[in-house]
Amino acid sequence: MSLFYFVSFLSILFSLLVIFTKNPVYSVLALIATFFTFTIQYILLNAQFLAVVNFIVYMGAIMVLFLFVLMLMNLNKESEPMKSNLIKVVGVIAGGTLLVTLVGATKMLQTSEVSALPNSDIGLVENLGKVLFNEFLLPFELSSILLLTALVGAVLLAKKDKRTQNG
Amino acid sequence: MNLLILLFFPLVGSIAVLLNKNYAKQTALISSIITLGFAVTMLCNFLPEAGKQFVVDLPWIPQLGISFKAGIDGISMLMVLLTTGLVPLIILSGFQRTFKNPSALFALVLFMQSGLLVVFTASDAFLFYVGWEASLIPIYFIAAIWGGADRIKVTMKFFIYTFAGSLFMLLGIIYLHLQTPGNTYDIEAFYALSLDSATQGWLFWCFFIAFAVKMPVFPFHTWQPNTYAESPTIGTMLLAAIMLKMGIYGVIRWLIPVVPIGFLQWKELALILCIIGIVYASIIAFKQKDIKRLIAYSSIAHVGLIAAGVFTWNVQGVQGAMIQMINHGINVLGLFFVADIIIDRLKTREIASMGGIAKIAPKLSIAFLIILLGAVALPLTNGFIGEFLLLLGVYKFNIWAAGIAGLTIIFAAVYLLRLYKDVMQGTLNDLTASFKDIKGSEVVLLSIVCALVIIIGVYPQPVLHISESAVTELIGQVNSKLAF
Amino acid sequence: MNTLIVISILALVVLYLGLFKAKNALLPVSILGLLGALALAVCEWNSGASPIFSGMMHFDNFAVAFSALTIISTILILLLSKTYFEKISENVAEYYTIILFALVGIIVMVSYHNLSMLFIGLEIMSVSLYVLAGIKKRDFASNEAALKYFLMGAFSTGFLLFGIALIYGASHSFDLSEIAKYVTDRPTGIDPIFYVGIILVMVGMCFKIGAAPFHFWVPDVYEGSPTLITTFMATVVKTAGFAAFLRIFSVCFAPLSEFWMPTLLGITILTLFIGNITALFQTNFKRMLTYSSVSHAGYMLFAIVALGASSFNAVFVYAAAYSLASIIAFGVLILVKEQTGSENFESFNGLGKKNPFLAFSVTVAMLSFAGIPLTAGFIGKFFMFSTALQEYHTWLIVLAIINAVISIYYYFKVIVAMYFKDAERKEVPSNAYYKLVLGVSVIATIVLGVYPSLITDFF
Amino acid sequence: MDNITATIQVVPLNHYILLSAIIFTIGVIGVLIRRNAIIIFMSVELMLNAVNLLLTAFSAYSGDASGQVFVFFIMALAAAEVAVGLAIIVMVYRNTNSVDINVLNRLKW
Amino acid sequence: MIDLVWLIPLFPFIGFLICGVGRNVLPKAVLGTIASLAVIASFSFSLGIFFEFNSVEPVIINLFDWIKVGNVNIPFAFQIDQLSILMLLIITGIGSLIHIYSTGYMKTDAGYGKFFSYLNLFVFFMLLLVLGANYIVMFIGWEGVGLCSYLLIGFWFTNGAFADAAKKAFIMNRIGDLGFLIAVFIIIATFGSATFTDVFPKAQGMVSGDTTLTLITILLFVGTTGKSAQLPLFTWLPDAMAGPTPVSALIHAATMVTAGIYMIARSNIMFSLSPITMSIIAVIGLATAIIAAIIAITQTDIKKVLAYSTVSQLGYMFLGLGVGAYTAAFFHVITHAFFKALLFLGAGSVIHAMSNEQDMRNMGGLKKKLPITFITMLLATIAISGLPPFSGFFSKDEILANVFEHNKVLWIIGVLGALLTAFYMFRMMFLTFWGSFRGTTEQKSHLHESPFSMTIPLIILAILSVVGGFINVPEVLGGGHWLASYLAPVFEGSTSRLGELALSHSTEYMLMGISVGGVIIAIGFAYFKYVKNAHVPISDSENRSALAKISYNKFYFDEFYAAIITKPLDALSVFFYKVVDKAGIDGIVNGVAKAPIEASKGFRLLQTGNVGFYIFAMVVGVVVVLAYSFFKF
Repeated sequence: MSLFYFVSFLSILFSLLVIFTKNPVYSVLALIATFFTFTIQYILLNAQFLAVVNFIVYMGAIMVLFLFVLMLMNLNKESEPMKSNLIKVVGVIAGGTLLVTLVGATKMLQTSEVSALPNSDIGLVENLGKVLFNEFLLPFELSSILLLTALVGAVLLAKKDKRTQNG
Repeated sequence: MNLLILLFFPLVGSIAVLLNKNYAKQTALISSIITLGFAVTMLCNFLPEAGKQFVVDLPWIPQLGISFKAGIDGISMLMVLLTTGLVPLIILSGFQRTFKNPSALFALVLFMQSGLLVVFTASDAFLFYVGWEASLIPIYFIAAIWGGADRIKVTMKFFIYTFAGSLFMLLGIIYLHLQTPGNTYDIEAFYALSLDSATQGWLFWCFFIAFAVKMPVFPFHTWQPNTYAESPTIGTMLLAAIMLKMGIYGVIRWLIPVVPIGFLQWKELALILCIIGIVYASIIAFKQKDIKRLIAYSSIAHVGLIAAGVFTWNVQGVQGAMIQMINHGINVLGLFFVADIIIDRLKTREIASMGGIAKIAPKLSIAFLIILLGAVALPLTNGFIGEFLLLLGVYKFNIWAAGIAGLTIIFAAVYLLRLYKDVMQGTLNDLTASFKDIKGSEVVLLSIVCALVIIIGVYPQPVLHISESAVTELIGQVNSKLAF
Repeated sequence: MNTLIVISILALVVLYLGLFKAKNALLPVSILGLLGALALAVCEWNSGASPIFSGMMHFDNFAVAFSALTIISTILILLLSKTYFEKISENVAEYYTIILFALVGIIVMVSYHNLSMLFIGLEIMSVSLYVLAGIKKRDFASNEAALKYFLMGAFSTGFLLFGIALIYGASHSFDLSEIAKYVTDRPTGIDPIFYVGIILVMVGMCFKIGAAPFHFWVPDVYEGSPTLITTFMATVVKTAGFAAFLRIFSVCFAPLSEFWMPTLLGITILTLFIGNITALFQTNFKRMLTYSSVSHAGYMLFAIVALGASSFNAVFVYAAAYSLASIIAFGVLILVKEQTGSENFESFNGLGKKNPFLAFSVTVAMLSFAGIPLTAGFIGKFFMFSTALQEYHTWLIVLAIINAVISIYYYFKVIVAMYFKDAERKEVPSNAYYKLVLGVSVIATIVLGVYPSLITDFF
Repeated sequence: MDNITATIQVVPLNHYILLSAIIFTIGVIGVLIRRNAIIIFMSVELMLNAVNLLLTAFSAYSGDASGQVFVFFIMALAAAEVAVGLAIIVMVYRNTNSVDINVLNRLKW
Repeated sequence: MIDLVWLIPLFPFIGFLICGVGRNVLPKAVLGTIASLAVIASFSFSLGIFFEFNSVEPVIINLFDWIKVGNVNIPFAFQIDQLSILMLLIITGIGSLIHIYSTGYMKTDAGYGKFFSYLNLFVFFMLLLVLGANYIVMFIGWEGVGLCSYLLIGFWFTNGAFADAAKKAFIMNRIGDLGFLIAVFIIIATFGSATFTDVFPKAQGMVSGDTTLTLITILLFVGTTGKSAQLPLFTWLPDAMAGPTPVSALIHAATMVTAGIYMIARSNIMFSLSPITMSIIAVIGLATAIIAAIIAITQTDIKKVLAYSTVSQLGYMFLGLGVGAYTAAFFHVITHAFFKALLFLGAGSVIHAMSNEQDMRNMGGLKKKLPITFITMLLATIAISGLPPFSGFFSKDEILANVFEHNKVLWIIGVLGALLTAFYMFRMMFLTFWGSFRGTTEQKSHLHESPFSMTIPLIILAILSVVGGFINVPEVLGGGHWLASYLAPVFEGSTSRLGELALSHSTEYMLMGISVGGVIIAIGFAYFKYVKNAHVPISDSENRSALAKISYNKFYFDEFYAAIITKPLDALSVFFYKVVDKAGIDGIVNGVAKAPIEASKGFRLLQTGNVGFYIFAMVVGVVVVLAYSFFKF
């Protein structure tokens, strides 16, 4: 139990670091740390498959991409012009209000507490695989199209054109 | 099926005009005369006492309860005759003018005629609304493409104003539709409704604003003088001679019988507005410097009286309105045509720069005088019949109202005779000295107009007879609904 | 379902055609493929009684109708693309592929029966559009549009997902039927997180359809994107967004309309006013159209605000009318911009004289936008008003009328420019494809305006 | 592993919701206060992860696997989005030599 | 023959059409002949009917249904009775003479054909007016003659002032006509019909002083004040002298202006039942008579003098009507028609001779040059002055006798007016025909007597002016009161109510004596002033005494009307147009239209182009939406 709160604390701490550090590279590192805490959360929730996927996809692939791009652009310095403090304050207030509203709305009536996990094994690869390839076959197939689109699109946009047009 | 031919033949003509670009005027004229022929044929087979005839009822959008339902009773018959009769004259009025892209102009005129005929014959509210708007588009283009210098702003105002009015009517129509038991747009179902008085009260305004803008009734009139002045005369004629009758027809057919209790609540206010309009517009007309604008204000005054007659809702008032719609159409067409002849020759609308034309254009002066006398309601001209009945109707409502409304017969004489004096009488000046008298198609048109002015004035009974039983029945129906 | 497969395969085929440099075959193949997909979609009329693929997809008549509409719109837009893409770059095949992928997403969006499908469909579409908005790689406006669209789109996806998660948390299912059952089974004991979920899903959907105050991306993205892509966004994408929006709200949340309706009503009114009033002062035709697009979203929201049996019809007819008119307007804009290099109203001056057909097409489109009778746009507005009045939203209609009146002013500005203002200009060149698309659209607009029964008795 | 799960059982679901909401809001704040497009994008990722956590929690607490499947899809999306998003950012960077979103204000009014 | 009564108006109408269409085609002689023959033919028919008609009840000839709406039915019908027959005779008779006269008078005018067509049209409308069997047909004629009056006053329309005079006449008539029209509405509403034979029997049954009847009669009287130039609507008539002189004779002296008297005589039953109206009529009539007479004293334009004299005489007729002396009033209509037509035609002859000079200050000594004109005009002047046994004596005397019986004060004023009449008429004669010629030598060289076509009508009218009075010589002078007995059926209803004149013979003699004596003194005064002292009215530039100034400037009526009606209305027109319409209503309309455009200027600034702001707005939107939803929920 206390583990949950500790990990949660770390999650919040690292995510705050993500948005408040000036150096983008540190931000990325903080984000990796945040994702790591999430992986722990998944394990705590007995979602082993997700924990693994999260570790590989997010911490591995996605974050590397981010870092790669940052390095590519030479943005590893504190080069980013920060917004004025006023905007920061306003942003934080707006976000805080959002949080309050979200939580307040959620809590308006007492949420029923679930005291027992009905089936603790759902997060295992085997169980999840069954659901994924039976019920969710179609979305699974379609996500391939999503990835393909992203693939084609990313290549299309990122590659340098030989011709220069403004047309 | 006969009616469908009447309604859609102008569209055929419109296409023919577009295809036959070199003879646009002629084709348009022939087409409109054929349409008139259809209308006259229908008149020959028409039985005034027999209620709605030549009924067409075709499914259109069945799942919404919309059908293409139209028919002709006495009231519609007169309006159909007005439309089919005046459009050839309006087309004829353009014979000696040159227009850029004439085929488009005349195609639009014919298109509009179709829309107008739909409005005047529709028995389905949706159809009515479609016709109502369909006649608005062509006139907007006519006015805005072929109009005067200030046309763009003016016509935009006109369009937006009238469009706003009609959208409120659409709201009313849909609302009524949803109240009908079978969810239909049939006018009979609308008539059969009995809504509570608060609902009828606001529904009255929905319809009234649409119609009031069209007519136009004070204080919804400010689009009108400018639009009349800036439109090409063909457009002005269409607007003044036929289109504004849509508003009055709407009041007779779609306002009062549909929401009788609402009408009862607001009758006085509507009448007062109409009567204010009469006096107000007349007084403004006194000092107008622009010939077309003067006629425009005179039209507001005349229409105010017609509307007042309708709102009294007695046989004399409504019958007077019916015949006066015809008369006003004829007279205002004639007046605008005379104005157009003068403007075309002198290239100015400024009354002050005219004068003495009667001396060198006697034919024009006679025609002008006859039409003008019709407009000032001299007995034995058409205008008198209408104004007599209208004022009688208003009198039956209230003697003071009649007294104030009656001022129109004095005021009309004041501003129209002043116009005649300033334009036709007095001495010639440099501008007017080379004025040419009317010839050819102008003579034909003005002769027809003058003949109509006098014939209807001398023997109006046939015209009155056409609509009498329909009007009586409608009034009776409303009164029986109000009786309980 | 077959439609989905055909389009997916078609996209791959086109991608391969690009590899083999068969440039001239791209358009015919795409069109033929889409026609085939259209035929297959129509064949499934009345056959989709129940959800398929473990309740993932429900290809009911609603889905068929909207699939057909989006496919037809896409065909028309692709027909306009004949020379357009080639001017941008060589990678024409990829553009077609991505458009077709987007269409796959859209077909999923109109036929989903599970929130995961909604999500995937929406994202396929969105990701494609992020790319498409930016295909003019050297054009700052296009860059800006792509980045703004991407950032805001991703941001709004977060809200949508949060909403979906909360709904899942309450109902323990992503299946629409299950969620509906959850709602109807316990009218009082609904978990409050479910309500938050509804609102957040609503926010997410409102972003996708560009309803105020989540509309800010619309003007900038529409303006910055290549015009043809804007056309696609304004027509197909918007239609799909409404179909998806309507589907979830009508199937799942209808019984709770008392809860979300007032909020959506507020959003609707705000959308109407923001769209219309801001459009008034625009001097750029394209930007005016984008704001008008916002206001049309407001009108289409009527159907959801006054959710009822006639809502499907209303949205369908309105979307069809709006799509046709948009295709005309943007299509002509492309031609005019090619000639004059400007998208301002002035660049339309004198068009009526030199290009009567183009001018007439635009006029019909504007009249349809403005909701003038005898055009499809009027029928659309009429359906919307009827739908709203059925639920006695009289005041909403009054406000809508005020907006419709305001809109006349800016729609007519271009008519005024074309017909009433003279300018020295040459005839705008246009190819046969344009004539075909514009002709078909104009005729369809008028035919639907005169005899809407052709498409109104689907539901 | 079982004992860990048992420990978790004591954590109320509400706390998961709260945690997700906080992370989500932090993501939102990040989007609001930063000008670097990449950081903004990272904040969006933070928001998505908050949702992932929430879904997993719901899934675990209700014993329904579909929530976790959904998370899987979100991850797929995230991958796709990152690819496209970074491509766009690179493209913009090539043209403007900046990833500052405030530079992007040609399209307005 | 009575069945053919529709031919009577038809002849002049055909004449109108022929002259109108052929005005530039046919030779002048033919045009004049056709027009004259048309009226003469009508006159012949009228004579025929006069001799044939012997019914007590009026004869109604229905031509066709004119307006039939609901329960209102207005047929186009003619009514023949004694009153209309006499009017027919006057109109067609005098009309014929004036037509003949005009063939000479207008010989050189370019608008010859037009003139005769208008003149025929006028006769046509006038005949409709008197033949109409209901108020509406009467109204046709009523307005129709107004139209012809307008056309003929503005005959020389290239002169702007003349055109203005025509306009003024029409509009002033119209003001009265509105009263008439509303009266007709009340009649229709009250009696269910506008036909005389329906209305009068019903009216007969009503009580005296009935409010509705009073209202009807007052409004009808308002109608007559316009047409018959009574206070306050008389100012158009002097201006109407802008028309050719025969027109003044026919329309503005003999026929049209007496339409009002005809109408009241026709409706006598309703008037007899409205004592209040009767008093008003009497007072207004007398006031008009006196004011017009006073104005006439100082006028220098020969036609203006005659015009005011006409107004004044019409005032007498109304005075007669006002005291219930319908026969006397109508008698005066007849005699006045004779001598006033003659006076105008004579004046026309003078003007003709003087090359269109109308100012008496430039005349003088014409009796030698224009002997026939002089003699006939002198006879007419004596007749109008009321010296026995000329026609005017009998008619005026009968009116005054009735007034005397009714109210002594009115009588005294009336007699004073008669003296004034004698004075200004002889002043006119003396200034014109006596003394030495004051015009230019060129005018002098042109002086000539008019041709026969002009003098013959003068002679005929002179004879009628002299002997016309004998149709109604009162019993006291040994006459048979033929006119009274002839008209008795028409006025039966009223006489049965109001009673007959019941003065003793000696009183009557005394009244006659007083007025004749006074008239002779007045003439003598005029003689001394204008013949013996050869006084000539001073020119316009010189100062007049205050009273003379008021008189010369027509009591400033025109200026007064301009100040209280015309100018305020014009100002109001400009105000309505510029302030209320343009700035007010249209300003509101434009303002409403501007509001969204102004709002647009502000709204578009929301679209800052800044993603940060957009996202901020989105977040705020989400917060608001969430908060609102739950607050509302």
